[in-house]
This record gives sequence, C-alpha cells and structure tokens, in this order.
Amino acid sequence: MNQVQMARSQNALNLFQQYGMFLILIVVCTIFTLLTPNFLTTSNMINIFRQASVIGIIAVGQSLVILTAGIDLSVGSIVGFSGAISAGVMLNTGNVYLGIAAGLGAGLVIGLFNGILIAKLKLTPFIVTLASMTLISGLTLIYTKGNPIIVKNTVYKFIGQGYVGPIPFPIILLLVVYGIFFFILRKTIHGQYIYSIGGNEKATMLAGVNVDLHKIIVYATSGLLSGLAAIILSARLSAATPVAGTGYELDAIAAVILGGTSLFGGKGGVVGTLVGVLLLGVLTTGMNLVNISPFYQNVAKGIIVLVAVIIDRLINKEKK
Amino acid sequence: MNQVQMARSQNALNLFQQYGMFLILIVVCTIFTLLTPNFLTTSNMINIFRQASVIGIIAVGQSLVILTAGIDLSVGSIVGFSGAISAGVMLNTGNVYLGIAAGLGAGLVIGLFNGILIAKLKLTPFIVTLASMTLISGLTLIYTKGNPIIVKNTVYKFIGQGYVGPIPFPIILLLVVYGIFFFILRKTIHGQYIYSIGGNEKATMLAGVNVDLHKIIVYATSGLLSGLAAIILSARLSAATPVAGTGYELDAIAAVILGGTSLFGGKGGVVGTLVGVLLLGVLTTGMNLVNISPFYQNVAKGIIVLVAVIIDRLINKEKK
Amino acid sequence: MNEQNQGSTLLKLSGINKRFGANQILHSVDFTLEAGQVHALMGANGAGKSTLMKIIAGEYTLDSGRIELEGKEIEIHNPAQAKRHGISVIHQELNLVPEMTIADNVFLGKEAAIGKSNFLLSRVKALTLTKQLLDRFGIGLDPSQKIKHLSLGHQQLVEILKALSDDSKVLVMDEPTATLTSGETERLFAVIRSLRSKGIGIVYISHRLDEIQEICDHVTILKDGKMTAEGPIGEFNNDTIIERMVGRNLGNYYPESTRQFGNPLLELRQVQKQGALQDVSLTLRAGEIVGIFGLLGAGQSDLMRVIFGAERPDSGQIRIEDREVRIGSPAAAKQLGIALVTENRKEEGLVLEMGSDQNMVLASMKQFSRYGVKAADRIQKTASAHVEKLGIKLPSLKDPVKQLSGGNQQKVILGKWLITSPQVILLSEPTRGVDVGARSEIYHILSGLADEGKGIIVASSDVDEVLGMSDRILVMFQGKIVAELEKRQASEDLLMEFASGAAVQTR
Amino acid sequence: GNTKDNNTTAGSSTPQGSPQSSPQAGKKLKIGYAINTLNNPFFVAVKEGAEKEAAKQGVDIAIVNANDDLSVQLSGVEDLIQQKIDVLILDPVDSQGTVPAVEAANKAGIKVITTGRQVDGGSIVTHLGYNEIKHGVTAGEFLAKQLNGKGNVVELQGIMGTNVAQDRSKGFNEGVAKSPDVKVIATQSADFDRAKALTVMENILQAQPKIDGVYAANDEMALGALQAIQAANRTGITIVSNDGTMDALQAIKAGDIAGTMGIYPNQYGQKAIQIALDVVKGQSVETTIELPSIFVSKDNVEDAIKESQN
Ligand SMILES: Nc1ncnc2c1ncn2[C@@H]1O[C@H](COP(=O)(O)OP(=O)(O)OP(=O)(O)O)[C@@H](O)[C@H]1O
Ligand SMILES: Nc1ncnc2c1ncn2[C@@H]1O[C@H](COP(=O)(O)OP(=O)(O)OP(=O)(O)O)[C@@H](O)[C@H]1O
Ligand SMILES: O[C@@H]1[C@H](O)[C@H](O)CO[C@H]1O
Ligand SMILES: [Mg+2]
Ligand SMILES: [Mg+2]
Repeated sequence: MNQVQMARSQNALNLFQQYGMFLILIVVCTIFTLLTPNFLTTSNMINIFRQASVIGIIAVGQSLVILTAGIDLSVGSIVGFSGAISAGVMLNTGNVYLGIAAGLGAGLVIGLFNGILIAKLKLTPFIVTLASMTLISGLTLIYTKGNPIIVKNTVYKFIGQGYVGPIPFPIILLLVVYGIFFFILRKTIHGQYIYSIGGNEKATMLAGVNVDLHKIIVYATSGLLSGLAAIILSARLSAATPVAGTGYELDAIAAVILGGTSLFGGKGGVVGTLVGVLLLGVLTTGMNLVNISPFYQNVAKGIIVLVAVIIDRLINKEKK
Repeated sequence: MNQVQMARSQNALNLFQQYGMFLILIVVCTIFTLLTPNFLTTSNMINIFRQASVIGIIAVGQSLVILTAGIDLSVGSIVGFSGAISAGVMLNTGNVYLGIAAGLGAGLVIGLFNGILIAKLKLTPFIVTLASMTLISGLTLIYTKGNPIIVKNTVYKFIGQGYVGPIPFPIILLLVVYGIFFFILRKTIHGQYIYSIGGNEKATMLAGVNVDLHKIIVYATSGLLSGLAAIILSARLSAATPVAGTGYELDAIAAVILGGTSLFGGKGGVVGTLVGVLLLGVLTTGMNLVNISPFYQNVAKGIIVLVAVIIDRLINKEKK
Repeated sequence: MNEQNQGSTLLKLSGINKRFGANQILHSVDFTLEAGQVHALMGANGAGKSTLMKIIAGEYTLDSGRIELEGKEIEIHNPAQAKRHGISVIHQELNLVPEMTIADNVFLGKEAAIGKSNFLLSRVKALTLTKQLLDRFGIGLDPSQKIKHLSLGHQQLVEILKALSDDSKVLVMDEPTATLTSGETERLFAVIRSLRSKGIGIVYISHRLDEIQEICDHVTILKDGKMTAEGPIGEFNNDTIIERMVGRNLGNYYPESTRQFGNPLLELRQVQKQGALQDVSLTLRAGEIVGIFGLLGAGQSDLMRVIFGAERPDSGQIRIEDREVRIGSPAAAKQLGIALVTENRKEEGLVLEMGSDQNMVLASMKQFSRYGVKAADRIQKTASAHVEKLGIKLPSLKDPVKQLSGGNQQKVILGKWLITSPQVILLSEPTRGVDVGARSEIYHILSGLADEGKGIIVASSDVDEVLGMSDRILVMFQGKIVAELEKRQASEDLLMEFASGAAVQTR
Repeated sequence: GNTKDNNTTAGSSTPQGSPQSSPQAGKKLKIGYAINTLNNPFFVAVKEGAEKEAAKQGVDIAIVNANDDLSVQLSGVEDLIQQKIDVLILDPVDSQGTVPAVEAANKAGIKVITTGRQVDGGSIVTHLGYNEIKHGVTAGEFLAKQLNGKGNVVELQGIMGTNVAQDRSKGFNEGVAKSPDVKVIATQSADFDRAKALTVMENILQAQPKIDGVYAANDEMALGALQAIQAANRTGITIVSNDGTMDALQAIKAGDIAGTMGIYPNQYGQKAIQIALDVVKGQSVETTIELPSIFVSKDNVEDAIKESQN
C-alpha cells in the first residue's frame, strides 16, 4: 500500500520531470509571442515544424543510439552522401523511386557498417563514427566532384515541398517517424533491449540477449533515418549539395540531451527529443523574428540553453 | 614469485597495449617515409611537432576532462575567444604581459564557469560545454566585430614563432605541458582523484573526496590550456581571428580517444593522447606532402583512422 | 523435469582448467551435479567458485576440460548458449538494469510477447508473473518499481527471481543470501526444496555454513582452485568443511568482549527523513559495538548514509563528542573521524579499474602525500600491510580490483576505512561474501578497535553476526528503532519478532 | 555553377510597381538580408556596409546568417518572410540550393535581389554580382605574368563543395593554363581559413624546394600562407588571392602579397541596400548590376585602401 503510493508519486514526479523541458519550451514560446505578433501564427508554427523535420528525424536515430550508450557522429555526413546518391541515381536513371531507394540504402549501409564495427569489434562508437564521418564526407566530394546536383523531379520535390491538405509533407514524415519509434521503444522487445543495453550492457548480455544484433540494428536505423532526412533536405532545397548536413550531428545530439536522454544510456526517449528539437528550432526562428543581430544570437542561444538545463535540473532535484 | 612473474608479464602486456597506437604511428610514418623523401627530415619532424602544439595542448586538458568521464566541447571556442582577448588587450594597453594574462585568464574563467555548472549543479558536461561554446563564439564575434586582430608585438610572436636553439618555442611549451600533466596524473593526489572520479564517482564521493572541487579544477585546467593554445595559435598566425579554433574540440577528442582514453572515464593518460595528436598530425602533413587530392584526403584519413583502431583492438584483445 | 530423473547425472564437469594471464585459477577441477540435488560448492575467498560457475554460465570460456549435460558433451561459448542448455545463474555480483523495473529485469532476455508476434512486448504478463514471484517471497514490492530505488537486499532478491523464473535444469546460486535476512532465506529454502523435488539440480555457494547443513545434500570443496573434498553432506560437519577450505581449524569465532564503555562519541536525536527514517535517536559510546538489525528495507542503510553525510536528514540533531554537527558531505564526515563501509561494493565501494593499493588509500590520500604529491613507498607499505592483516588474496596490488573475488573485494573496502583510523566506524553488511576464516579475523579486528576506544555500528542482515558481535542491538522496522536490547537479553527469536513489527518495545 | 548567363533568371521577372511593393505610409521599411556567412572578415565587412547604409537611409534591416549552410539559409529566409519584410536581399550560399528560398519569397509577394552568386531559378528582380570564374582567370593570368610565364605554383582551395571555391579554382587553372611553363605543383584545400592555410602551406613548403607562386582562393588563406612562408624564411614567392580585405590590402602595400581580386565588401553591402530601396520604391533597375571589382596590386593599393574605408 505504502509502496504502491510511493510508486505512484514516483510516476507523477517522472511525468513532471519528463515535461520539465516541455514547460521551458512553452515559456520560451510565450516570451516570443509577447515580443512579436509574427511568432504565434499558424503559418509560423508550420514554418517551425517544417524546419525541424530534418534535424528532428536525424535526432530520432541519434536517440536510439544514445539510449544504448553509444553515439553517432556520422549522421551529418550521411545527409550529404545520401542526398547526393539519391539525386545522382535519379539523374542517371531517370527513376525517382530508384533514387529514393538508393539514398535510403546508402544511409542504411553506412549505418550497418558503423554498427558492425562497433558491436562486433567492440570499437568505441565515438571514434568509429567520427572516422566514418570523415570518410563519407570525402566520398561525397568524390561522387559529386564538389558540385551540387540539381533536383527537378516533382515527385521527389514533393517530399520536401509538398503539402497534404494544409500540412507540409515533411511534417507528416516527421510525425510518422516519431510515432513509429515511440511505439518501437515502448512496445517492442527490440525497444526494451535498447534500454537494457544502455542501462547495463553486461547484464543484458548475461541474460542471453544478442546484444550485438540489437546494437547493429540501432546504428543501421540511425543511418537509414539520416538517409531519409537527406532526401527531405535535398527535396526542400531542390538540390543535393556535397556540404549538406555539416555539423548536424552536434545539433541532433544537443536536441537528444536537451530532451532528457542520458549520454550514458538507458534513460530517455523520443518524445523528449522532439521537445529538444523544437526548443532549438524555436530559439533560432524566434530570434530571427525579433531581429536579434547574428552576433548576439549565439550569445542568446547559449545563455537560454544553459538557463533551460539549469531550470530543468532544479525542477528535477531527485536526479541528483 | 609466480605472482611477481605474472605481474611482470601483465605489465609487459599493458606496455604493449599502451604502445599499440604508438606502433601504428610508426607504421604510418614508415609508409610516408617510403612515399616521399621529404617526410623523414629533421625539418619536417619539427614542422609536425610545431603544428601539433596547439591541438596537443588542448588535448591535454581534454584528456583530464575525459578521464573524469566528462567532455569539454568549449575548447575550440575558447581558442577564438582567448586569442581575441589577449590580442585585443595587448593592442589596447600596449602591454604584452597583460595581454597574455588576459588570454589565459579568459580561458580559466570559462573553464571555471563550465566546471561549476557541471560539478555543483550536476549538469551534463556535453550540453553545458556545447552551450558555452555557442555563447563564447558569439562573445568573440561581438568583441572583435568579426574582424581579425593583428599581432605585431615580438615578445608575443615569439611564443608562436620563436626558437630556443633549434627547437621552436611552441614545441617546448608542448613538451613542458605534457611533462607537467604526466606528473600530475601519475604522482599527485589530484591526479589520483581524476582517475577515481572517472572510474567510480559515487565511490570516490563516498570515500570522502571533495569530488566537486576536483572536477572544477579539471574544467578550469582545460579552459586555461585552451587559453594557452589560443595564444600560441595567434602568435603563430600573427593575428587573432574570430573563427580560430572552430572544430578543434572534435580533433582534440579524437586524439584523446585514439590515444586510448575511454570516454567513460577512469582509463588512459596523456602519453597516449600525444600519440593520438601526432597520428592525426602526421596524417595531415603526410597527405599534404605526397599531394593527395583534397577530395581523397578525407577518405584516406577516415580509412586510416578506422584501420588504426581496428588493429589496436586486435593487438589488444584482452580488453574485450 | 520429471521426478523419475531424480538422482541421474545432470551436469558433469571434468578436468576443468582456467587461467587469467599467468595465474592458474582452476586446476583440473571435477564436479558432478545430479538431478534433484542441492550441491554446495565451498571454498575460501578466491578459491575459484565463481570462476567455475561463470564457465558453465558462458561468461568465461574454459582453457581445457569437458562439460557434459545429461550425458552429452556440450560447448558453452556465451550466456545465450548456456541459457539454451537450461543453465541459469544467480550472480554473486548483481547484474541488473537500474533504470528498469523489477518486472522488466526479471524477464530480461525472455520477454513475453503479445499474441503470436515475437517482437511486441507484453508487459502485463511480466508484471503478473513477477507479482506472483514476489508474493511467494512475501515481499510487498510493486513489480513496476525501478531497480535503482530498491535497497541492496531487495535487488538481490530480484536477481534471485530472475533466475528462478528461467525454468532451467541447472540453477547456480552464487551467494544468494549474502544480504538476505533469515526470513527471506527461509523462503528461498522453501523454493529450493520445491525445485529439488522437481528434479532440478542446484549448485549452492555460500559462506554461511549453517545454511549448507540445512539445505544441501552434497558438497564439493575447492582450495586454491583444486578440489580437496567431495561427498554427501552427512559426511561433513562445519569443522571438517572449514578444515578442507582453509587447511586449519578456526579458534574462537566471535571474540569475547569485556570492554568498559566511555563517553558518547556519536548521538542522534530525533532524526527524521521522509520515507526512510522516523524519529531515530541513538547513542554510541567509546569502546562500544552497536548492532543494527532489520528486515530488508527497514532503513538501516539510510541511517548509515545520513550519519555519513551522504544524505541529509529533514530534521533532528547529530552530535559528535557532545557537540552538535552538521554533516553536509562524506568529506565532512571523514573530517569528523567517521568511516562508512558501504554495502554495495560495485556501486559505492570500489573504483573497479584501479588497483587494490589505490583503492585502499583513496580515503586517506592526504595522509600519504606531501604538497599534493603522493608518497608511493608509504602507500605500498600500508597497502601491503593491510593485505596481510586482512588476508586478502590477490595476484598483485596493482591489478584492477575488479579482478578480485567478491570476498577479497569486500576486504579491500574494509582496509580502505581502517587506514583512515576513524573514531566512529559504520559498517553496512561488513562481511558480505567474506569467507568464514576471514570473517572471524574481521570480527577480531573490529573488536580490537573497540578495545582501543572506538565506536562501531554494524548494520547487518545476518542475525548471527549481529548477535555475536554487538554489545547492544537496535532493531529497526519501517524506518523506526523499535527495540534496544543488551547483548545478553537478545536472541534470534526476539530480534525477528521486533524486526517483523510483531512487537514494539516500550522504552 | 554557371554564373555567366544572367538573363535567363533575372531578365523577365520584374513586376515593378505591383501594389504589394509599395509600403504603407508612415511605416518604416524593412529590408531582409540573408547573408551567406559571417565567419569571414569579407562578409563581416559586407554586413557592416549594409547596416551603415540602412541607418543612413532610415530603414530597418533584419539580417539572418546562414553559416555557409543551405538549409539554415532557407530557414532564415522563411523566418524573414514570417517577419513580413518588404524586400529580400539574398546572398546565396550557392546557386542551386537556394532556388526554394527565392520561390518562397516570390510566393509571399516579396521581391528578391541576389548578391554575389546568382540563383538558378525563381524570380529575381536584379542581381548584383561578380563572376568568380572570371576572377580566377584574372588572378591566374596576373600570377603567370608576375612569374614571367614560368615557374612552380601552389593552389590553396576554399571549402570544396561550395561553388565559390569551385569557380575560383576553375578560373585560376584556366588562367595559368595559358602559360604552359607555369606548373601547378600542389593543390590543397585550406577551407578559406587562415590557420588551416598556415599548416597546409608549412607542409607544402616541406615538400617543395622550389615554389615561385601561391594562389589562394581568398585573402584569409593568403595571409596564412604568407605567415608560413615568412616563418620558413623562404623568399621569392609571389602570392595572389581574392577579396580585398583590409588585412590583405595592407599586406599588398607592404609588398608581402602581390595582388588580390578586390571586391570592396563595404561597397557591396552599401550598394545592395541602395538597390533594394530602389526596388521597393518601384524605380526601375537594371537586371544585372556588376559589382565594382578590381584587381588590386601594388600600383593601385593606396586607392583601394581609400575606397574600402568609405
Ligand atoms: N577476470 C579476471 N581476471 C583476472 N583474475 C581473475 C578474474 N576473475 C577472477 N580472477 C581471480 O580468480 C581467483 C578466483 O576468483 P573467484 O571469483 O572464482 O573466487 P571465489 O571462489 O568465487 O571467491 P569469493 O568467495 O570471494 O567469491 C581470484 O584470485 C581472482 O582474483
Ligand atoms: N532513492 C530512493 N528512492 C526511492 N526509494 C528509496 C530510495 N532509497 C531507498 N529507498 C527505499 O527506502 C527503503 C529503505 O532503504 P534502505 O536501503 O535503508 O534499506 P535497508 O534496510 O538497508 O535494506 P537492505 O537490508 O535490503 O539493504 C527501502 O524500501 C528502499 O526501497
Ligand atoms: O566570396 C566569399 C569570400 O571570398 C570569402 O573569402 C570566402 O567565402 C566566399 O564565399
Ligand atoms: Mg565468488
Ligand atoms: Mg541495506
């Protein structure tokens, strides 16, 4: 009885903790709403979500990886590579579906490659994915000869620029991806293993779980989702450029951590990540809307992120 | 006897493991020596070490931080900021020593700031130092208005361009810094605590160690050393540019990990880091010397790093 | 398993050799387990018991030797394979995922799936089954509670439930009762008996000799990695087992106490902590050993942590040598001459990658340094002296402490605090996993410290230990001290009565 | 990237005097400026020129910085559109990937002016530009001439994968190819960055005992290379670059750098604002406006310094 009560109040606390960053997001939005009438408009909300779609989707894969106590620094370079491959294959074959498949496939293969090195050879994820980031960005330059590849196909462009009713298609993709992975993490055995590997890899292995397999799947997923993000981005830009995606890994990781997922694994989830992605997106857009000078934007962004994590910590004393 | 023997063979194994990456460095050097006569020359060796001095010194601070299971992403931005502050203060006061002190002081203060947030408020190092990286790069732009500050003072320039006998001064600084921190890690209480905090923070705290204090010192050291690196870089360039240091954090972290320090803390040291720094430096220089096309350089670098870590792992099976 | 298999050979190990580096740990060990047998595996700390068991669990691979299961030779290369052969292990060191719930941990690796799918997770089934298991042990825990919120004793129970729910042929129990109180131990025994009757073979490792006599049918004894004796339990008594384990007889197990108590060293007045401690008052005098006894989760650990500054009380007073103090951190507690031997050695006690020497001086580094520079010689000397004094079996002081056997790790932690020469020593489960020989030595050491005028508090789930060691015993129930007994008043029955809340002492 | 054919995009699309373009009386005009990067003194000077001019003209200016990233630029433009700017100045990250940004502004009824690089689509009122390939050619020819048509040269490229870097490299190689005895003995990238150029040049100096000339895709890299050359006590190396930043002009004056393709960033920014205002006011503007670009060498460096100070 006492214990059930305790468990319940525990859950309430968890809920509050989980929503700490969400509350901060609301506060930040409120401030921007007060500062400019252009912030809280339907069109701007759509704008923010559409802008969030690329990093948002990458951040889902990154969340899975980080939940297993790993990290994937190659995601940004996959965006450049998969974009170029999909646009290039489409250009050469004239077949948009082949192009899309090639882009997704490229991401998947790189993810598998990372995953196999990390799981089977027990290499440190940081250095493996950093090295593959360097390698892949080189491959992209070689493949594109350093030039952008123009995208003209309307089906392809639809992925980045189309609408379903009033909703931009990238937003639909974003929400579908979050839905799927929310489900996978919460309701499937694979999801359960992602948490247990991150929480205690040895215990999971001793429980007879094929830890390697699940880790490989996780990195492959991260690669695949980066491939999807690459397609959205190149469709949005009507071009695949070789430097696309540079630096996205840090944005994605930042979003994941802001969303409450621990770099040491085992704790967190994709809902928090979406909040993190939106918080970063809202900051950028909000500061652009209230016209903060670019030099001051970084200062403001740094301070706001710090204040956000401090408040989150104070809400959240238990974690101490 | 048996135990002594075992301890000895254990030590031999450790030694071999520790030097795994060193052997790889030797192999890479040998390959470049075979490819070009310009590689294995005194002047090129000096060249490589001098180039390594900036990242090398940053990587010492980063090693300490990573040994405590933390991370410092702000080091690159400190290079930009401290460089600007030291050049700026020197320009305004005409006093080179004041300039140097200001540059070092700026790094120290930022490091303290990071350390206090991380240790006292128990915030995640990744997000704190990422936010301060953003913040500080903004401050640098504001302070410099986006323009480089030219350095003319000869004392200041000596730090980056001077020689003591045949040895460039930055190399002397590099070696002194490594010497000092090798000593600190191996021979002092503070060094001991750095390892034990990284190995098991909770147990260290429960052993009555003031964990917070030692963590703060570690981040402050990282800031201070980044300040020193900033001065060397701006002295080398005869200018402090606001973008100086961009991306150095990843290079430094890569060097630390290549050098065998675990991102999960408690294992590794600065000797390995120096090997990691040199390996990355040799790759860049070697590829420049044999004039590999820039498009292929990243591919080559990525592959070599991967091969290096794989070989290191195979040498090092025990760790598995 | 049917009863007809009872008595047939289930698992046969022959000529097992295993070495780590240059250190030969197991020397041609033979071991035979029959169906429906509870087989004690005995040996001093570091004898190789866990290593042998980890080989059949697939955690280590053997260098040479043969494993037969039901007459067929098998190979075991990883834990998954061991599970498939029907071998389950309750690990000596807990292997739980702290962020996950009890149910999730119990069903880790054998998750129930929804319907015919093999990927949709059914939490309901895990929750129900876990609840049933918990009830069987009379534990009122909510199966959806996270492991990280459980006391060590409860975590150990979860580790047990995990293996029990495996449905295996061979069940290895590596010191399952090290932090269990007699109540839980009895329930575990009931379960063991029922498994035995189903023809399951159980390997039982424990340093509590009484348990061996009570539950085991057969015994195999290891000394320094070699088998020294084997046979039906009837052929052995405690003395002969000890003789075969350590090669000598133990004298007086618990030291005699004829101490005079001095002034109060430590005093708690109405200390309160929400959800853990209620109105706790106690006094510890110089030269006194106070035992604290309580069932799992009664709050003994919280009490220790509060005194040591690892947790802050909500209200109440702590006094040291009659002065009120505020203990804000373990560092502050150490300054006041307080030491705490924590109960969870992997989490709280050791820096696993560091050597035994470094671990032993961790709490007293300042003492072994000058101007912040370590005095390596003195560190080595002191560490060696304590290795000697505590009988720690290790290949080298420098080897990572994670390579030591569980009991030896425990001794390292004890050494760490003895080196600080504290005035007040708090110990949580001080002999968890320590073999009989060393245990007796530890008792004598503690007694000696009390003779020197130190104050000692021992919180333990082992009734014998509490009864044998203490000058005075406090019993806790649901965060309260419900009884205070002098040594001569106390008995196992009385302690159990108070600890279970069946009686409250009027003070 | 073909930056030459201006007419295709800018020519036909000037819906001048459309009702939306005339702002309501009494409300300050707001110019949106989507700048490519500020990680480079060149663009910092562009920005300052623009800000000064806007202040002078009494209009608001909202600046977003793309940090060399196409999607950040697109987002920045989208955010400017949310702000309801009156006119957009777009300094594109590259020619291809910015078409959707232009289209988005078109859709919102906001007129677009491009500066620097051209955009290969959408409807653009006017383009203020310069031709990077031509700049490369000019610099290449100048360098060859300085070397009397004979010698070993090193090329330092910008961030590969950006079209400035590509075009400048292409032009340069065309330029030097006209002198068959000028050999490009090493080509390396230093990402437009001074510190990287220092390292890369130090390394090349190790490998090449005889270097007569260096072509750097921008001034920052030229200054880094200069530092390496001086530190190595190597003489007789002619350096040529692009941009005309103040540091580079001073180096030309001092005789350390032979020449740079100067584009007067401050005037670039100024001019952009002036044109934007003309466009909003409905005045007719040329479809392509050539930015004042001039090759600066010792001969005209004093004038250049003066020019870039106003
Ligand atoms: N991974 C390892 N590396 C090196 N040595 C090891 C390793 N694991 C165990 N050992 C050594 O093997 C010996 C036997 O250890 P083991 O854990 O089997 O002992 P045990 O009989 O279970 O002792 P305890 O009763 O203390 O649990 C010890 O000396 C220990 O130090
Ligand atoms: N951080 C926490 N959050 C929630 N509950 C906790 C926390 N720490 C302890 N508890 C609960 O407080 C109670 C007392 O814990 P404590 O560790 O003091 O028990 P104990 O009597 O020492 O048990 P054991 O003998 O099993 O070690 C337990 O029920 C435990 O589950
Ligand atoms: O045109 C600019 C400048 O020349 C700068 O120096 C580098 O970036 C380019 O885009
Ligand atoms: Mg054991
Ligand atoms: Mg306890």
